Amino acid sequence: MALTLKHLFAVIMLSGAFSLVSAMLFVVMDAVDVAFTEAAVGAGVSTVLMLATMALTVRVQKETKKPILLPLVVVCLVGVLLIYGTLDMPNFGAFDSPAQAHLGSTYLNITYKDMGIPNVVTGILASYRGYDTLGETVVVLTAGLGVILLLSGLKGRKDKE
Amino acid sequence: MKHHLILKVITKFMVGVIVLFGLYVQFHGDYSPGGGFQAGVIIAAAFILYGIVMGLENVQKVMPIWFAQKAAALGVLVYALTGVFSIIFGFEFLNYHAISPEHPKHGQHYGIILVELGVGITVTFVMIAIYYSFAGRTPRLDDKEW
Amino acid sequence: MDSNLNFIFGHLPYWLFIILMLSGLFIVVSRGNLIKKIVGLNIFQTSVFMFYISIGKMKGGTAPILLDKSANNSAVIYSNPLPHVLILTAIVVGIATTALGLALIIKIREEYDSVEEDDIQKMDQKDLMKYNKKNVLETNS
Amino acid sequence: MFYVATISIVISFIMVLIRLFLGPTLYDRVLALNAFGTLAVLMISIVGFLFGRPDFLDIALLYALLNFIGTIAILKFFRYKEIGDKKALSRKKAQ
Repeated sequence: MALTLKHLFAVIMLSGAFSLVSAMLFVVMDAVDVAFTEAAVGAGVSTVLMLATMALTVRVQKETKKPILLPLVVVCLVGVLLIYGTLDMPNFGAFDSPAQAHLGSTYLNITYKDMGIPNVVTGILASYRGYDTLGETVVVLTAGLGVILLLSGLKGRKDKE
Repeated sequence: MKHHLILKVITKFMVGVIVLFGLYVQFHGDYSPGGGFQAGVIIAAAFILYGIVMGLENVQKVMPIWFAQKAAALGVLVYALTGVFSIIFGFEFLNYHAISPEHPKHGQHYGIILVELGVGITVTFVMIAIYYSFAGRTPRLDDKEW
Repeated sequence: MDSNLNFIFGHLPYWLFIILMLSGLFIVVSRGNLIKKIVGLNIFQTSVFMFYISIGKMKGGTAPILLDKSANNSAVIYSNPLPHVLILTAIVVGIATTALGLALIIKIREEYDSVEEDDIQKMDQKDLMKYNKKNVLETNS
Repeated sequence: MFYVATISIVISFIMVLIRLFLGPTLYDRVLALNAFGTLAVLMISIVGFLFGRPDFLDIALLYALLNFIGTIAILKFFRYKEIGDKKALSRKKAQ
């Protein structure tokens, strides 16, 4: 729907609704922590950031004269390839899929013995994959630094003239 | 936003509740869904709400720009120092057994709480700093499409 | 016949996520407005997250927060916690990088006075032609 | 009982979504978005009880706390055409 709407207000509101729906889908698929994150991000921050961008840029999309056929062909081709890739996969929710076999069940068994906390996701996040999380934190910090540097009032081309 | 009395009163009440909930998510994350990443976003959302309703000037009295920008780095420092701590006591980097070697289970628990605290601090202040950068900017060009 | 039906229903969630992903990709490729491109990227990103989570789902499973505190009891089935960990961090990194993209859009708007891809390309071409002409004049003289 | 509630919530989801897509004015859309958030709170709590994990209520609580921030931001932006108060500040200084 983001395709046809000209007014960017409506696009931003619909993306907020999409975030809500995806959070509910995560709850249904047992990923409670992920749903929590998506809920916090989608409800609290992302709408405000999009609106702030709109306040500094434009509100209405201009008419595009882009050809629509070539993107459609490319997208369909990618879709066919991806669906062909899923044909080998085990069914949704299967017990014997390779993803479930080794690491996940091991973590489920050893987390309580090692740390004594019931939330396995937190245990893996902070302890077993601690390096990974350190890297992710640094990425968040770097992105924040980039935003601060970009928007901290350095002069642009127009002001120099 | 000078005349919106109801919004102001409700905001003053809700900011405290949201921050409290964020702290619950932060420190109860081992037992229920939650953790540093979520708590950071929630606490930042409280400040964003205050900034929207009360004005940017007032929220920057509570949380100055320089503090938000510098505290963002503090969280990564807490995280990394937890790792360095275990190196000093002769364990691997980020091996939380170093915190209490006779009770490895307790050591792991304390380590997880420390690390989540570092993540939470970073995410909170990065989100607040991003909001300040976006909101504290005057549109330099007038928009013709209003 | 029955196995065919089983196959189709077992793979339908994956296909739905792929179609959602393609709609995000289509928005990114075919729309000129940069803010809309970011929204499309968000849709793309979220559908990839859904795909990851759907791989970790187990039929009849429940969320990986242990119910009774004793380890390795096989009475309760838990879903795979590993994709959850990967995606949980990716969402927060995703919002931070989205903010970075939006900041870039603001700078582009201040430089070019437009957020439409067509206008920006036209302006770039004009600049390039001016630059080339100047260079040619300098080398001739 | 929970199933009946789930089905009725899904139906109201669809109705709210139609209003969100078609909504002729902005206020229709804002109202629809707010109703969408409220329905999401209900849906998540019901799903939590359906799965026998009442600790999912945390997520519903989070939505109940944060959902109105987006609405307030949209309405403020529509009224004052900005998110910060920079324009108001510069106007005050100019006077």
